[in-house]
Amino acid sequence: MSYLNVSSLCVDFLTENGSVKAVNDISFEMKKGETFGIIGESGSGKSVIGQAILRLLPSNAVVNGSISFGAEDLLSLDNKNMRQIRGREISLIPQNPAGSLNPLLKNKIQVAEVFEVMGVNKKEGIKSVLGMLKNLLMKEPARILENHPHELSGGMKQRFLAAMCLSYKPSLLIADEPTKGLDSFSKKGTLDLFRHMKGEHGNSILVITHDLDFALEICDRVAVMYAGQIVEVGPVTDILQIPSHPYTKALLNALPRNGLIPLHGHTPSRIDLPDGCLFYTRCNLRSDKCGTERPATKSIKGGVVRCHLY
Amino acid sequence: MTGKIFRRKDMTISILLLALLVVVAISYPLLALSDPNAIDLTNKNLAPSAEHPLGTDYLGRDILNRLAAGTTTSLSIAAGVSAISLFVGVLIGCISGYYGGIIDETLSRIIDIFLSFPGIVFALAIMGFLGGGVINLILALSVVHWAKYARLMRGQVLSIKENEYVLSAKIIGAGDFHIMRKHLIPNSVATVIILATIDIGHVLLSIAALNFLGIGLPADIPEWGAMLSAGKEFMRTSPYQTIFPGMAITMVVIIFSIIGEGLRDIFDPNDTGGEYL
Amino acid sequence: MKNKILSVLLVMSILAVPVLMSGCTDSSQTTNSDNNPTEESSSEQTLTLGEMWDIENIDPASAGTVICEKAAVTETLVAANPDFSLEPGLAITWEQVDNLTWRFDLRQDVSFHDGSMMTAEDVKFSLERTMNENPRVKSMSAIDSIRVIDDHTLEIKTTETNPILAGVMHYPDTSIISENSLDEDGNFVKPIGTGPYSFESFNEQTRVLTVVKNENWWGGSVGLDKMVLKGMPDPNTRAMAIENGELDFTVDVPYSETDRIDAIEGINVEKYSTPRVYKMDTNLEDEALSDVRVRKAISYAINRDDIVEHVLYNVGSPAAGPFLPSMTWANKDLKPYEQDLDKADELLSQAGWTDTDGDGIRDKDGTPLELELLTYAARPGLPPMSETIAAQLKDVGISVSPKVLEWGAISDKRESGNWDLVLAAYNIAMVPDPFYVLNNWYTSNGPDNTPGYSNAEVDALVEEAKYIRDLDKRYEKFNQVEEIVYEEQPKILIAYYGCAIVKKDSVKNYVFDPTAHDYRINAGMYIAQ
Amino acid sequence: MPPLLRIKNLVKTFEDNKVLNGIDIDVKKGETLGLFGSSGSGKTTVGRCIAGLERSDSGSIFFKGKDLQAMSRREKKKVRPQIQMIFQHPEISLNPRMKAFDSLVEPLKIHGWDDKCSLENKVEELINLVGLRREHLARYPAHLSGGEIQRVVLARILSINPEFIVADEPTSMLDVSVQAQVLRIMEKIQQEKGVSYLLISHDIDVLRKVCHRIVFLKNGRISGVENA
Amino acid sequence: MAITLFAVFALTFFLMNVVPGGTSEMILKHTFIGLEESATQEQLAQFSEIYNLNDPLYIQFIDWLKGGIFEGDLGMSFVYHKPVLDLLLLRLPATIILALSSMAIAVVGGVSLGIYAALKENKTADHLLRFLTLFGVSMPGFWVGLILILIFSVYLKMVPVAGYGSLENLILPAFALSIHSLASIMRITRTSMLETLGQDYIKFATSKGLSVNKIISRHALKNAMLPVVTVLGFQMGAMLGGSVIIETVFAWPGIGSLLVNSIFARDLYVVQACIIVIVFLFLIVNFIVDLVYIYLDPRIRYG
Repeated sequence: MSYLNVSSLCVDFLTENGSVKAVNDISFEMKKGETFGIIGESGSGKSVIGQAILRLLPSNAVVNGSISFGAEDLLSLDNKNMRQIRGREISLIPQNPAGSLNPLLKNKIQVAEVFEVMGVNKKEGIKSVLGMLKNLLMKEPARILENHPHELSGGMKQRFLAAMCLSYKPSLLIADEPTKGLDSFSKKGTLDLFRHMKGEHGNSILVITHDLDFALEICDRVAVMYAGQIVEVGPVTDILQIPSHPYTKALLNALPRNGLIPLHGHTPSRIDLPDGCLFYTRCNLRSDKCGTERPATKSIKGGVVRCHLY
Repeated sequence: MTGKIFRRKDMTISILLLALLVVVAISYPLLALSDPNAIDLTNKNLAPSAEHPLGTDYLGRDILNRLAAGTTTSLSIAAGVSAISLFVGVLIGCISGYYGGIIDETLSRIIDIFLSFPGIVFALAIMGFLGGGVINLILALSVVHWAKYARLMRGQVLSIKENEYVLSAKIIGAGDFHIMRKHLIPNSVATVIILATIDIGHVLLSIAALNFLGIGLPADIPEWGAMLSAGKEFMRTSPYQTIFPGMAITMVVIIFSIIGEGLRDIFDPNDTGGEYL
Repeated sequence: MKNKILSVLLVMSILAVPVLMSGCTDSSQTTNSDNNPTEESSSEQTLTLGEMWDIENIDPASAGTVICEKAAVTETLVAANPDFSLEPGLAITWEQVDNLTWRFDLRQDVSFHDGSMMTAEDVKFSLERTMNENPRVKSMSAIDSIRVIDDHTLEIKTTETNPILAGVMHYPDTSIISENSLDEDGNFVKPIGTGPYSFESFNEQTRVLTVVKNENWWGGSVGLDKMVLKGMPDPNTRAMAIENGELDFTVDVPYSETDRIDAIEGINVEKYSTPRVYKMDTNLEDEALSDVRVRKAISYAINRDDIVEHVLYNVGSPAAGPFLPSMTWANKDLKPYEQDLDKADELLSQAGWTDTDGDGIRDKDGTPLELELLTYAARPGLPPMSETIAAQLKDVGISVSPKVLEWGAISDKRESGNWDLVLAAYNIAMVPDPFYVLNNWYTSNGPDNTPGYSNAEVDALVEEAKYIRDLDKRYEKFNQVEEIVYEEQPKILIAYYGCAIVKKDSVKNYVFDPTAHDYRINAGMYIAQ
Repeated sequence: MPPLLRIKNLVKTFEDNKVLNGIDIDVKKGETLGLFGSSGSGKTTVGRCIAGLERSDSGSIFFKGKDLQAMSRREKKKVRPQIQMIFQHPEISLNPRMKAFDSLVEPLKIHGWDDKCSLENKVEELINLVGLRREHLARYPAHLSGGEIQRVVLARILSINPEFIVADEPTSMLDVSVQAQVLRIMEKIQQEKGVSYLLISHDIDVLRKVCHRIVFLKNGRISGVENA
Repeated sequence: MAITLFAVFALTFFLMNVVPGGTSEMILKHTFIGLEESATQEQLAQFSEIYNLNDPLYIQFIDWLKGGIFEGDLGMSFVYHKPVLDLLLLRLPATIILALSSMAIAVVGGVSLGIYAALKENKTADHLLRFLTLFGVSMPGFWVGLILILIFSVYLKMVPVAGYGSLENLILPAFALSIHSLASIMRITRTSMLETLGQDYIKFATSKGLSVNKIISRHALKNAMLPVVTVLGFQMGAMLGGSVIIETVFAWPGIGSLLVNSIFARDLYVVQACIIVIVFLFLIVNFIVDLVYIYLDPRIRYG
């Protein structure tokens, strides 16, 4: 029984220059307790998915397809019920920890909101957050609550956000680009945090990242996105060791340790998508068919791939 | 860029209206259709009619004719003030922001001093003692306005002077003058120009206010603020000579606000259309 | 953080000081202030008056026009008739004993508002005080010393022959106050005068002056119980306020509104000429203007009737000589120049100014006839008048560009000789005597003769008149002067200044006094129930 | 043969914070030296000192045997252009109001290159070197991708034939696939022109892949050197 | 601040003294002998003697400054025959009352309308408000004042035309003075509110499941107020400037109308004092704004 089921999701942004197809016919499912990764380079549309699930997209976004979470169809819920889901059921650890905390409010107030939403006594709530913070390897949790956000370091902010999200005991946690902009040392801290969360809390985590190494370390299964489409889904070890899709292969080969082999060309314009495979112009293994006909998704050994080769 | 400008309806209308005003302003003195100062005492204080579409003023002069003639004066004073204060402001702001240190300290202090005078009071003081007249008016208002631009410009320069293309230009061996001219000014002046665009409206309001207090321009010069102020005495017997110039000023201020704010939206780096990816 | 809080408190307290202090001064300085002017019983006659200037100062030595003329709290030694001939005020008779000595006999039954009787000592005190405070009175009166002869007789010595001293004693700043108007330290507190109304309160904050009936006025009964004077310097505001019913009496609404307001039920407007004249000085150093034909042509080119009707809205009248025809000493033979474009054309052509290049502007030896007309905005009739004159002169081929400047700037330009024409409104009866104006304007060394006019005959006539004590003979000399300058037009007189009195119909028995400096409130005025 | 660049005992303090505490580094001609450290280790400061954007408190930087920080103005004008720098953030690495072409020729114009014909040839040569097409030149930076911008930057500084290039995290803001492109081009340039690099990065994988030697920096001191 | 004030002193003083007409002569004319009359040399000399106008300028300046700082003596007004300080204290409350009440109208109206417009973004109410505020910032203030008088005093007879002393008198001038600021504040509030609503922490608060009201009242409002507070300083300055005109229109006995009258009358010391008071008030307001900002924004407080 799938826990989160995204099928045929399309997100278009209406802009002055035309409609930008940010996410184009995406389907995937997550099982309970699983850590699922969505990997993609910048501009692949991966972050849009997380926001689409929580219905946090701006008003000029047009969403099609369906997202079901347990028994609920998220896209057709009314606002009140959606609010019941946000936070309690599905929590989002946002991409930009620095910007996601209100700079004018004490950390304590921002945490207290969580309990307001849950209807839990504030004192008890704070107590449990203190425990959570300690748990997430933070020193002096009591002092942190009295501080303002700008007094925390980047890593602390991330932990603080995570603690807030975990306080809800959500069944699904979405982490949007947790390693973006971090140097290799801070990345290690983030990795520890996620390992810890995964081990301690056992909830399902949807990780959205551009960082292949991070995904490899943390995820059970991953989906690889290219130009708004999922090109490949499968168990993380399979995909990152024996990739099927030419894009995944090229991406891995560009890693320094795999030879630093450049991938030439550009991703196609998202306003006028080409007819054929979106990777056609950059693909080493292309055939004529690839230029005219867009490949559909096919199931292969425990995963899915979107390529004419299979 | 142009496409972006004309996609906004309010911008398009405003720009067309402004273009019309500028055409009137430039062509009016050349055409010299009829003397805006010609008086006709028996036909004074008339309401709008076919012959005088906006009525006549207290000396029987055609209000439409004078409004049209006033376009030249009002717009050129406003343009003169903006040009002078923009030039001085950008220059001083740029030098202050770029060099930093004691130069910045000194210039910033001077800017602060000028900013701490409420504008109209300062202009009033200068005008009160220099006397009325076009040149004095432009000078007084420029003295009041430049500091605002200087401060904005300084802020802009401070925010971009550590940008990598500026550093790179330095490493390449570009001189200070080159860096200011090619890198700092082009990349910060847009914001200042936008402010100036909106500010042209404020200049028009300041001119009107000074005229209202009786120390702006003489009433025989067809200028909107001066017309308004001369007409205020006839406010109830013949309100047109106050209402129409007032409306003209309001409309032009609105036009400049719309254009200025439209420009701000267009120049806004956040508005790239691709931010959602 | 602590320091910051401290500094906030500091700033707050600094801010609070002026506010609190002003509260204190407020209450202490307006001791007699009536708190509820609206809660008057309806049987009391209270007149609310919209005064044309801000009321800032209640010291008659410098603000005599308000305290003496408009609030009628104080009175002068000498009064004047509507034809500007002098009549007794607080002094019953006066006489110029010799060239340097004057003698004044005072009224005996006059008491101040505080009950004390007015004596020669009080008069001496008041005049000496004004002399100290007010440089204008000092120089006009040229008083050397004042001697008290007895309780009701004074002798005044002047430093030079001063034929106008009696006239100066009509000037409101010379009005008489009791010594009790000052406190022990000699600071002025409030005016204690002899007039029909006595000072009640002055609120410095709202600048409202309240005076009440003086039951014991020597001149008889007083019409109003109370008068509230509010300073309203803007003519539009005064117009709206009287329409709105806030005022019972005001002056000088915008001229253009006089007819409309007059038509309003319950309000009437009366227009009077006042002793002030719109005149245009010509720079006689200028080549064109030094020619009397050009000056006369200008005078013929101006349509004074049009100006009076359309610019002044009949508040005023066309001017011939420097004096109102109603003045007793005026040369009544003079008539205003009538517009006569043919004559103007003839005179200009005779003077050599013709339009040779057909551009509508006359020229001579290649120089076009272009003049700059300077004026100022403090008197609202002047800018439109200058524009009208410019347009009228254009019709006879003289190009005139009108400029509105600050008076200071005009003074500067005049001093440096860098001017052609100056349009201004001059007082013609600062004191009720022709000597002052004719001497200042037309004699070679007259202080107001910036045009540079010099006529030996005029100089001689004025000097002669100075020593003639017989008024008729004196005025005869002055009439001759008027005639000469009428022909020579060194100053082109346009129109007599006007005053519009606006009052509710219920205000009765108002008598306009043309000798007042703006207007005067007469004791007999009352409100009909 | 002496090293192209020799840093001796460099010390730099910012407001009580000793960022560099006695650094010694040599870079040979044609060598790529990696400088590795976490954020705050002072590695960027080293780069900025070499490029002349900062002045050290003490210590010297010898370039071809001459101390860069003790030169006369005239000497500086001659020597300085031989050391160039490329930066981390592509979005602010080019003047947004200049087309790529203008940015590219700016250094040439500053150094008095006014022959139009040979300028065209030079530009052609430069864009070939970094793998750009002519069409890129007419674009503003907003319409270039991060990788393209870094290539324009490379072409731009190469136009004045530098012998030493400080590359401060040139690829850390780029996607993996683009990072490879840029690093490969830098390699190619080194082979063709013989320039030396100081490559500053926090990605040890990248450094190990492209550098000849790696210097490890920690708290303003050198904590180790590794030969690749 | 001290340096700024000193520079303002000096600038004002010397500006006042390099003017056409000769100060003492102009004052004499405005005060005693009538604008158009000529002053005799004797009168001039006497007058200059009384008011110490014979000393060189810099001596006058130093004397004046000394008097002002050490004795609270800002000189005597030529026109009002009163110490300038007394005059200022008399007029200051009127200006402060007018400015504060206008500011209150502008802040309350501007902020609430701005928030309303932001919440109704791109709906009819928003468009209408934006359209109206465009007029609000574009109409000359005195013109608005005149029209208000015309409508409310003359036609509707609801309030007195002009004057000072009661609440009725305050309504029109306070409203006329506030319109421009109200519109500006509304616009900046709307913009700032919209910008704040687009911030990541708002998105995060939404993802926490907070209700819209909570998000706006707790997260958006305070943050959106930061730029508004900055603008308040400027607006207060603009208001002090605007009060010069509005006070003249409504015959409001404040510093502004005193300044205008004194400029025309060349009441030198009063002009100087008025300008300095206005500048001082302006500086104080900006100082308070800074403090409020510090209070609101913890980043500055500890930074």
